[in-house]
Amino acid sequence: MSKNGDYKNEFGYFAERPQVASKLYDSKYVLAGLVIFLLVIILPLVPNLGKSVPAPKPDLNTPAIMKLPEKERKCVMELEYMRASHMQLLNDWRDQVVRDGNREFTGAGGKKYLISLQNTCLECHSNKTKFCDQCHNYAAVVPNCWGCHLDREKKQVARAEAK
Amino acid sequence: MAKVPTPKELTRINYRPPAKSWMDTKPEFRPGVYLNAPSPKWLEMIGYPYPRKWSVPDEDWHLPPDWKEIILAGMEDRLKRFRTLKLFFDICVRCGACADKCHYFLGSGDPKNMPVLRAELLRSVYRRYFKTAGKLLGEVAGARDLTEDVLKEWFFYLYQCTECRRCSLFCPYGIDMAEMTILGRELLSSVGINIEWVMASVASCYEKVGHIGATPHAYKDMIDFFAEECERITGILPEVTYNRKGAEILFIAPSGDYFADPGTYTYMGYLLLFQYLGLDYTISTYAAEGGNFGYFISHEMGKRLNAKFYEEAKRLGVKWILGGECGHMWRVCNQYMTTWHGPATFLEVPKSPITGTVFEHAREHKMVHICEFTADLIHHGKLKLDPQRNAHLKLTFHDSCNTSRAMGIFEEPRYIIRHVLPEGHFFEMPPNTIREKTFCCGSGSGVNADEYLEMRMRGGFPRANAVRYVHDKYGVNHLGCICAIDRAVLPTLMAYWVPGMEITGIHELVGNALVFDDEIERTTDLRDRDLVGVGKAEEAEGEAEDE
Amino acid sequence: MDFFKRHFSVAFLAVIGLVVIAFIGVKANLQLLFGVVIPYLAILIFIEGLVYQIIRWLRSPVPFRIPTTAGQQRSLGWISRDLGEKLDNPANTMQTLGRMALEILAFRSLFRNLRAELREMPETYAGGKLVYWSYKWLWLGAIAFHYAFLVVLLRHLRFVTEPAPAFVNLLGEVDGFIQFYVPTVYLSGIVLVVAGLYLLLRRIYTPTLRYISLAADYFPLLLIISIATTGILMRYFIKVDITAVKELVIGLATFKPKVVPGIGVILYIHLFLVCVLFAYFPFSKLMHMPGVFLSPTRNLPNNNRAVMHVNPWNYPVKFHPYLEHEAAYREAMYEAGLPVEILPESAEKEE
Amino acid sequence: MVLNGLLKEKRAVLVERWREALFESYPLETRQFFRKEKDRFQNPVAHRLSRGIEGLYGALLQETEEEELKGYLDEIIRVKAVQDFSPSQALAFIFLLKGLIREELAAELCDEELGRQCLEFESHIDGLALLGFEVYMQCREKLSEIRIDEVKRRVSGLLRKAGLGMELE
Repeated sequence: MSKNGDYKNEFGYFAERPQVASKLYDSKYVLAGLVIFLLVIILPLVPNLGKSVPAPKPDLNTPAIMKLPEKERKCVMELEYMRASHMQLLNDWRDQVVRDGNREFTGAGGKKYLISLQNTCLECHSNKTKFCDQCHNYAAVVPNCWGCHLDREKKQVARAEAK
Repeated sequence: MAKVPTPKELTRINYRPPAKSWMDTKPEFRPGVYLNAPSPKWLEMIGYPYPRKWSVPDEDWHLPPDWKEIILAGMEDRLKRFRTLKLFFDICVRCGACADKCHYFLGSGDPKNMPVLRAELLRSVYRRYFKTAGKLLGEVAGARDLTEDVLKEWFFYLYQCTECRRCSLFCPYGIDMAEMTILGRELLSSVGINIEWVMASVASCYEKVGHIGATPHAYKDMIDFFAEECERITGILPEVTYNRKGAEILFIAPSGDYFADPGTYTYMGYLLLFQYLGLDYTISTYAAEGGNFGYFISHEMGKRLNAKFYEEAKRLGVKWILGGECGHMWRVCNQYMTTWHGPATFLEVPKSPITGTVFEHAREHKMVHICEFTADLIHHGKLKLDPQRNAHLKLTFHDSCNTSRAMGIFEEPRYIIRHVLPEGHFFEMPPNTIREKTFCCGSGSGVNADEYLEMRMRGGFPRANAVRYVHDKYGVNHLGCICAIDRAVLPTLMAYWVPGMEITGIHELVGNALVFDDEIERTTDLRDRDLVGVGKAEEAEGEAEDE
Repeated sequence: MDFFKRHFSVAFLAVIGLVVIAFIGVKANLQLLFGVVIPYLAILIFIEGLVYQIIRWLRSPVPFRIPTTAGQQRSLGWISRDLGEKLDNPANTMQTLGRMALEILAFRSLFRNLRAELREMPETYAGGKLVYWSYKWLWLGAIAFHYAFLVVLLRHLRFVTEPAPAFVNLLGEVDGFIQFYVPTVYLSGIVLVVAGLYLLLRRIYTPTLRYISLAADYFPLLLIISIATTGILMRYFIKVDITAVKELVIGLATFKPKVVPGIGVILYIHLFLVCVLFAYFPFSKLMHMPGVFLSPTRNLPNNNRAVMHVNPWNYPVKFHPYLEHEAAYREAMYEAGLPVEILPESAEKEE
Repeated sequence: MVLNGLLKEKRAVLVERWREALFESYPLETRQFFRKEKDRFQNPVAHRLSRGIEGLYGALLQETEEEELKGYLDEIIRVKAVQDFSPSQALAFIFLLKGLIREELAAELCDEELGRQCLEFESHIDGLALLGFEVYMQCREKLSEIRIDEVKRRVSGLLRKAGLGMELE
């Protein structure tokens, strides 16, 4: 390659020195990498692509709720608050019971409730899978409530024993 | 009362006002801290643009009228040709990991010597003219106009980078300041701004023999003289041939080894070794310079000088090339030479004629580092060595930046040292100052001019400081190196910072230790210094006579 | 206003401005713009910009093989190289891949920092001892920041997938292993903010760094810290209806976008900042992410003497040929006994 | 020797303040680095300056040979002689000690005897400054000397060949 070329030198930019070919260098590896990167981004979206994935509707048709007259079918707090902050409320309840021994809660409408996940919440929402789990699964949330609190059937057994 | 400054005022004089931003501070060209402008004749010799008389401290550098367009066109062109430049301009996050790794920053305390900021000097112009954000937002986007002051600043700081790549080692993205420095210096060259020390060396090397600009016969005389010196000291006269066709090996050493002490003693070491082996080699008066100052100012000029290696090897019909102890020569040989001129099909894969070792790792390049060659000899037990002849040395080894960070030759020289020095005479400097983390001598990349002495003393201080540590602690009195620039500048550096240190090439030690069958009894080393034991014995004799 | 203040305040005000824009936008009922249009636009700019910039890099070749070597080269067979040296001075593709992996996954180069300190020890003979220790704060900050960011990003996959992949749930469990508070506190979020603040504060309080830092350095840090902060606020303090959020996001992901009513404004601020980050990414220093893969001082093996590296624009150069060299000195060379190709005239006369 | 005792007591503070005063002559960005970085190899300038200051302070408090004093001065001045400092700037740090002592010991110096001792001590500092000039000059002369040596060494091979080598050395 090192023969005496007939050219000026590197500072004669415009004519003498060969122009760099207009192509993509090392494109094989880099573009492959780029494609892999884009695939990795897109991959999680593929299974649901084009499908509509509606949010689950919590099922409120439990016997306990149905028994109540229409206008008394209200939760302890406003619906909007409960949707966003029910975990906060449960956390506060736990603290009140465990730390202060307080079992009374005044709800949004001034109505008093017993502070108890099992006896108050699950009394109405006895359908854990269709009420709690449905949304928790949808949002991929794993609450640690159920580590201690039992679900409905076992609770009834426990009650029977207590009696 | 007389108006004199108080001591407090004097120490608080901000010699580079820190309150201002880096974009607003300008360099001050004081004697001792800038390099001289080149005389036009050198530029003319190699066909470089805009040869003219100008002077660095002058206000007017007599730039060509369209200098700005030239620089910007040059930058655009280089962005097209070097992915490195684009990438290094774009991806720096200014994390500051490189800041305290530069020997110039450590020695001078000038914040613009932090590699990140030195690069930013170029990068700010890139942003202003090649990036949309910089075009629109200007200073807030870290962009600034290309002005004469900016150009002068480039000149000042790009020649305070010795292309040692220590910063690149610590950079999480491997951003290589050396690459940007070379390309920046190319841009400066395109408007005729370069330095006397480099241009004189390049032009001389281009047309004559080596950087010093000798003639072929003076060069021959010089090496013949070394051979005679060898004979005077050892009784062995090495046989040297020049430009001999049909030799097996072409030997190329840096010019520092045949004109300047103490490199000359290293050259004597080479000659003795080759004589000992009866090596079929020759030295060329054409490809006589291993060093390559061209590489310090542009990739192309590096190639133009380097072209002589293979040309001469082809003309002489040798089988392979052996290279001497040199730093940047080996950076060029290792990282550029095959790409520039290869593959060298007219040569053979290097094979040691003594041990039969095939240097597979150099199979395309066809060139072997003399330390690789000698280490292989020692490993195969082909050399009879008497380490006691180096007993007057206590040695520490300075890894040259180029061979360390652009090649990785660490073990070979150490292996040789361990075999030519008596046990317990070799001391390493602290680990964060050697091997890949080695500090530069402060004078690499063509800034080893004498007018630049003050700056070089600053740049070399971190290295000297580590040498001083082993000097004080272990009484080390010799600093070994495998680089001709090291051998040229470290004596100066040491004379200032660590008086009492001598500099030596590794093959000088080999020359001392080599035992020939038919040599005369040696009383001195290659530098005419008494060997341990010999001098004392003489003294004792003298005393006896006096009595 | 000095350089630092100017650059910092530009970045700071820009982030504040973005928050305000999102806030006003949602209050003005522009949910469609902030919840659908801008996210799509941002992703489009991100992908297009990324591809554009990478292609822009690819248009320039790597003319020379210039790896930074940090260990013993491969040379003579009997000079052994340990794994560290093979990775720091790779001689083949596998070793180079190893080096890259170490660089990208473990920030090898930043880890290299080593310091020596002379500890005063009057009782010893020398009166002191040289102690080596690592100075790896920057490495620690950087790696904490990047990995926390990655974990946070992966955890967010639960919003775009239904059902969420098992590893996302697992990641959430690991991330929240301390089981503190409801909802469980994720460590990654806290680490991200703390590491981000560390990186920001060192920029502000280290004079050297303050000297070199530009608005482009403060802005991404402030932006990411703000994103993490709004995220944390939303998760633990200012709650939003998470089911509705998922409905919005998965709508985007399945290309069936719809505005879901009843989501708090904080979500839109968070989302808008994320969008800005994505759109800003390809035009900023954040391109160091793809850039690190392309760095020629790291992604090439040091085997130039064994394997030819081709430079596509390697052009022939003008050099000083041997015959010109000889012509200039022929007489003298001949007299000095140096072999010449062409005998000088004087020699011919002699014959 | 009451003053001497006081100075010994205040040693840590005064050395620290003196060193700080010396660092003041560097740009802000560098100063912080000097203070923070403790590695003597990664921060050789600060290491050398600190060594000099500590040595000088100790030496001032006792009978010290001139050579030893020069050695400590050398640690500092040799660095400054190659950085961008004029002689006055390079040596000003010596005089700063006076002011620092007066500030630190302001209350004690009301005592007449101590005041007299202080004046005496200050003339020691003046003496130190005079030595400093010598050291500065030596460093600058060394620079010229090594510059010439370097030029000589560049052609030393040739000189040696011409039989001139020995004479020049």
